[in-house]
Amino acid sequence: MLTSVELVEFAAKNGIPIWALDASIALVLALAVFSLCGLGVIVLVYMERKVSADIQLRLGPTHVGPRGSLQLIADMIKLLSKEDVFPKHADRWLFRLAPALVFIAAFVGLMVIPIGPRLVVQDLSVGLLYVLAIPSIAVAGLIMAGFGSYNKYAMMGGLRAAAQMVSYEVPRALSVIGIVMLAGSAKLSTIVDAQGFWYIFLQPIGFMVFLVSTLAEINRVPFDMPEAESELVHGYSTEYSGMRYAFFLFGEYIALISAAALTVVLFLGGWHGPGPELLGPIWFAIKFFGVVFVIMWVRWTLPRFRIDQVMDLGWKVLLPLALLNILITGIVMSI
Amino acid sequence: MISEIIYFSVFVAVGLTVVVLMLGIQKLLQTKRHSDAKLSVYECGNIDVVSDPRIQIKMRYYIFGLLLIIFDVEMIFLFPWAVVFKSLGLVALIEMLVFIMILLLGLLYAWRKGVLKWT
Amino acid sequence: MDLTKGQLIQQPASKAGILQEQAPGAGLILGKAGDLLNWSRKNSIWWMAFGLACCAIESLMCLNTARYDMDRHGGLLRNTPRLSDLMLVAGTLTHKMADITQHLYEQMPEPRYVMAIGGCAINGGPFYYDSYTVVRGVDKIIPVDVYVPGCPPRPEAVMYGIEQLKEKIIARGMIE
Amino acid sequence: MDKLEQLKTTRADLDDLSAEFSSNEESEEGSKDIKTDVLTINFGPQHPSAHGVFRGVFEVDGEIIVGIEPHIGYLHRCFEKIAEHRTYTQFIPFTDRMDYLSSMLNNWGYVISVEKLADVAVPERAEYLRVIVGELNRIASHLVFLSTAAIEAGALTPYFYYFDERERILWLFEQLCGARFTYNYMRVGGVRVDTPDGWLDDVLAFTERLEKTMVDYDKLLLGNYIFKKRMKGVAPFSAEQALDWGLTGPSLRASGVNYDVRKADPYSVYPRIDFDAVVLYNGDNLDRVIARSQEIIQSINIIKQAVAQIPDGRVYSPGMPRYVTPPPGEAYAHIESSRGDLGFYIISDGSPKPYRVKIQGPSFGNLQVLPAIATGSFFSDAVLIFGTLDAVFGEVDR
Repeated sequence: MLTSVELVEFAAKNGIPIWALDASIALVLALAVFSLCGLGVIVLVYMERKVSADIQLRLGPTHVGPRGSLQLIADMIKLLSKEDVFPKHADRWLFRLAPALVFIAAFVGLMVIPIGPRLVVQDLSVGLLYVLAIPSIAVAGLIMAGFGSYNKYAMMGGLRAAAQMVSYEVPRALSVIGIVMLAGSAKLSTIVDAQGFWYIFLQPIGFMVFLVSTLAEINRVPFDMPEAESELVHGYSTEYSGMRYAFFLFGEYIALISAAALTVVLFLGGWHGPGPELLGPIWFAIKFFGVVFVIMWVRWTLPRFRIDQVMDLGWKVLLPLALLNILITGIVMSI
Repeated sequence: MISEIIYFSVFVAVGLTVVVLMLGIQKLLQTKRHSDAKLSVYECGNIDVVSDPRIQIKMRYYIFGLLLIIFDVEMIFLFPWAVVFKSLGLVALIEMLVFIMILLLGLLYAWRKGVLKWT
Repeated sequence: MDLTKGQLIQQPASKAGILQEQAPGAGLILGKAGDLLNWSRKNSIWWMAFGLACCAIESLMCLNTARYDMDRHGGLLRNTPRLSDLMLVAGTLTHKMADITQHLYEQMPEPRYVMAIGGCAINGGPFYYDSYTVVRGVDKIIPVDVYVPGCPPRPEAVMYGIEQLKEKIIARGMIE
Repeated sequence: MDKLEQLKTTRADLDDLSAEFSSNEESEEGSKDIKTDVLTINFGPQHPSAHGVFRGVFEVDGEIIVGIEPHIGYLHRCFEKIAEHRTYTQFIPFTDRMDYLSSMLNNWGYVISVEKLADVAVPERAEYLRVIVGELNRIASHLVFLSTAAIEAGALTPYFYYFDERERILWLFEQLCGARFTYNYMRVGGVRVDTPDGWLDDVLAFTERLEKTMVDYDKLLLGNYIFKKRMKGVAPFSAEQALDWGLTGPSLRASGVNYDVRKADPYSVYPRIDFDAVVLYNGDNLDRVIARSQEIIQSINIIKQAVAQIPDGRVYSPGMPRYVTPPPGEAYAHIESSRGDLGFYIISDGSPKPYRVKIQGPSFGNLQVLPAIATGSFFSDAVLIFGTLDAVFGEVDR
C-alpha cells in the first residue's frame, strides 16, 4: 500500500501522529485524482463534441486552440466570469448546495477505482458497494436543485430524477452480484485480478443490465429524463447560470468517468492486457475510452424514453433479468 | 478503518474547497447588474407566474419507492452472501433462492395488482 | 405595453473594477486577465433558442447544421436565458411579444449581447410599415449590439454578424 | 310558542350535525386518496419545442396533462388587413412569410386564386414549373417536420441529416430565383423567371439522391424501437373526430380520410400526373410522422413525372399588365399545402387592390385540436403531439 512502512517509522520517529500522515498523503492523492479527473473532463467534453459532430456530419470545434481542443477551457473561463444569478424565490441553501453535492458525490466516488496494479487511492474491501452507493447521492443534489430553484421545469426534472433513481438503483446493484459471486470479493482490485477471462463473457446478462442501468444512473440518453430538453427546458438546472451550472456539468462528466471506469473494472478485465504490468494503465485507458465511446454513440443515436416506459423497463425487464442472472450464476457455480 | 474515513473526509474537503474557490473567483470576476426581472422565475418568458411550483404534486412512483427500499435491503443481504458463496455451496444457494423467490413473488404480486403501472 | 420601462437598475460594477480603481498596479494584471476573459467570451458564444418567425429557421436552426456549424467557433444553442450570452432576435416582433422579449433579455446574466436579425427585428420590416401590431425594431425595447440585415439573412450573414460581435467583445474592457 | 322555536332550532341543529357528519364521512373517504394539486406550466413562447411562439398553459397532474389552454397571436402581423392596401402583385411576398416553411406553396395558393378571379390563363411550362417547385418545397417542409419530430423525441442526430437534404433543395431554389427561403417566385399569370440551364437535371439528380437517402433516414428514425414505442398509439384520432375538428393535410390522411386537394379538386397539371395520396389508418403520432415520410416519396415521384413531361415555351402569360385589375367579383381557390388545405378567398371591387383577402390556413385548423387530443396524455407526449400537428405560427397568427 501507499502508506509504506518507512513512512510510518519516519512519522513515529518525529512524533507526527499517524492520522496527520494519513491526511497529508490523502490530500496529495486527492489533488492528484482531482487534476486527473479535471483532465478527464476536458478530454471527455472535447471527445463528446467531436464524436457528436462526426455522427452528425459536422466538424465540431475547430477554431479555439489546435483543432478546437481549448474549447472547454474557453467555455469554463467564460462561465467563471458570467454573472451569478440567484433567483429571488429560490431556497437559499438547497440552491447553493445542490451543485456542490452533485460534484462532490461524483468526485468522491472515484476514490476506490483502481486504474492499474496497486494504482488506487483506497482499496476498500467493500469497494464495489461504495462505488455503487456514493455517486448515487448525486441524485439528491438533482432533487435539491429541482426543489430549490422554485421553477416548475426544474421541479419536474428533480422529481423525474428521483423516479429514475428509484427504478435503476436495484437492477444496477443486483447485476453485479454475479461478479461478486465469481470473484468471491467485493474489493475492486481482487475482482480485476480474478478476471483471467473477462467477466463480460461469463456474465453477458449481467453486463447488459449493468450497462443499461448505468446509462440511466448517469442520466444519459435514452434515459435523460431529468433534463429532457424538449419538454422541461433545461430540466433541474434551468435556473442555474455561470459556475453553478458548470458544477452540474462537471458532476455529469465525472459520473460518466466513474461509470465507464467501473464497467472496465468489472467486466472488461481492468488493466489486464498483453505486455508487462507497467502497461496496465494504458490498457485501462484504451478500454475506458472504448466504453465512453459506446456511451456517446448511444447518446447521439437514440431518442429518449418516456418516464413510464423508463420505469417499466427498470422494474419489469431489468430487475427480473438481474435476479435471473444471480440464479443462473449460482446454479452454474454449484454444479 | 480510521484511515479510510480520513481519506474520505479529505476527498470531500478537496471537493468542497474546489467549489468554494471557483464560486469565489466567479464572485470576483462577475459584473453584477441585478434587476427585479432578472431575479424572477424563468417561465418561458412569461412575466406572471401562473401557479406556485411548490404544491402537493402527485408522486406516482411512491409505491416504487417502497419497493426500492425492500429490494435495497435484499441487495445488502445478497452482497455478503455473494462474497462467501464459493465456500458455502449448494445449501446457501437454495437458501438464498428461497429468499429471492419470496421477494420475486412480492414483485409479481405488485405487478399483478397493477402497482407497477403508471396511471 | 410601455416601451419605456426597459431601464435596468444600475448597481456598482464588479469587485474587480473597484480593485482596479483602488490598488496600484492592479490595472496591468487585470488588463491581462481581461484579455483572457475576452478571449474566452468571444470563443464561447452560447445563444438562446428564441425564434420569432421566419428568420428563426434560417438563422437559428440552420446555423447549427452541418453546412454552417457554429460549433466550430464554439457556439452552442442553449434553451434558457440563464445560460445564454447572446440573444438572436430573429423575426417579427409584435407588441404582444415585446414584453416577453424584454423579460427574457433581462433574465440573461451579464455579459449579454443582442443581435437583431432580419429586417423585422431591425426596424419593423420591409413590409409591415402599416401594420398595427408590429414593433418597429427590437432596439426600441432592448439594446442591440449587432444588426444583420436581410429578409431573412443567409446563415452566412449571421455568422458574419457573430464575427462582428466578437470584435465588439474584444473592444470592450473586462470591466463594464 | 317558545317550545316550538326551541324544537325548530334543535331540528336545525340536528340537520347541521348530520350535514357535518356526512361531510366528515366524505372527507374521510377523500383522505384515502391524498389530495394533490395540478401544476400549471407555461409552455412557450420561448421554448425549445414551441415551434416559434406558441404558448400553451398546461395543467399537469404529476406527469399527466389534465388541461391545455393554447394562447396564440404572438406573431399576428395582420396580413389580411395589409392585403387591402397592396396591389395584387405586391401581396405575393407576404404569402412567403405566412407559412415560411413552404413559401412556394403559399405563393401558389394566392396566385391561383387571383388567376381564378381575373381569369388569367397560365402557360403550360409555368404550370409544370409550379408543380416542380411546389413539390420540392413540400419535401423541404416535411424534412423540417421530421427533424423537429426527432428533436422532440430526444434524438438530435436525424435533424442534421434532414437539414442537409433541405439545404440541397434550398440550393436548387437559389439557382432558380435567387432566394433561399422567401422566394416570391410566382406571379399572376406564370412564374417570374425560367429555369437556368441544367436546372431540371439538377432536380432529377437530387430526387434520385433523396430516394436513396430517405431509405436510410427512415431506418434511422422510423425504424428505431424507442421512437416507435414513444409514438405508437399516442393520441389516436378517428376519421370522424378529424373531420369534426376540421383537420386537413397529412394529419387528416393519417386518420384514414382520403382527402387530398390535389386529388379531390385537381388544379394545375396534377390530373396528368400519376400519384397516390398517402392514407394511413391509425391516426396516432407514428402515423402522422410516417405520412410525412411517405409523402416525400410521393413528391419525388411527382417531380420525376413533371420533369419528364415539361414542355418548352414561355413561363409568363403574354400581355399581362403591370397592375392586375380583376373585374369586380369574388373567387376562392385552394391548394394542398404541405400542412393541408390552404385557401384564399378574394373579393375584388375592380380596383388594383383587393377589397378583402381571407386566408384559410391549415395550421390554425390543425392546431385547435391540440387540447382535445393531448388532454390525458403524458407531458412529454403532449410536446410530441404538438409537434406532429405541425403548426407554423406565421400561418396560425398570420
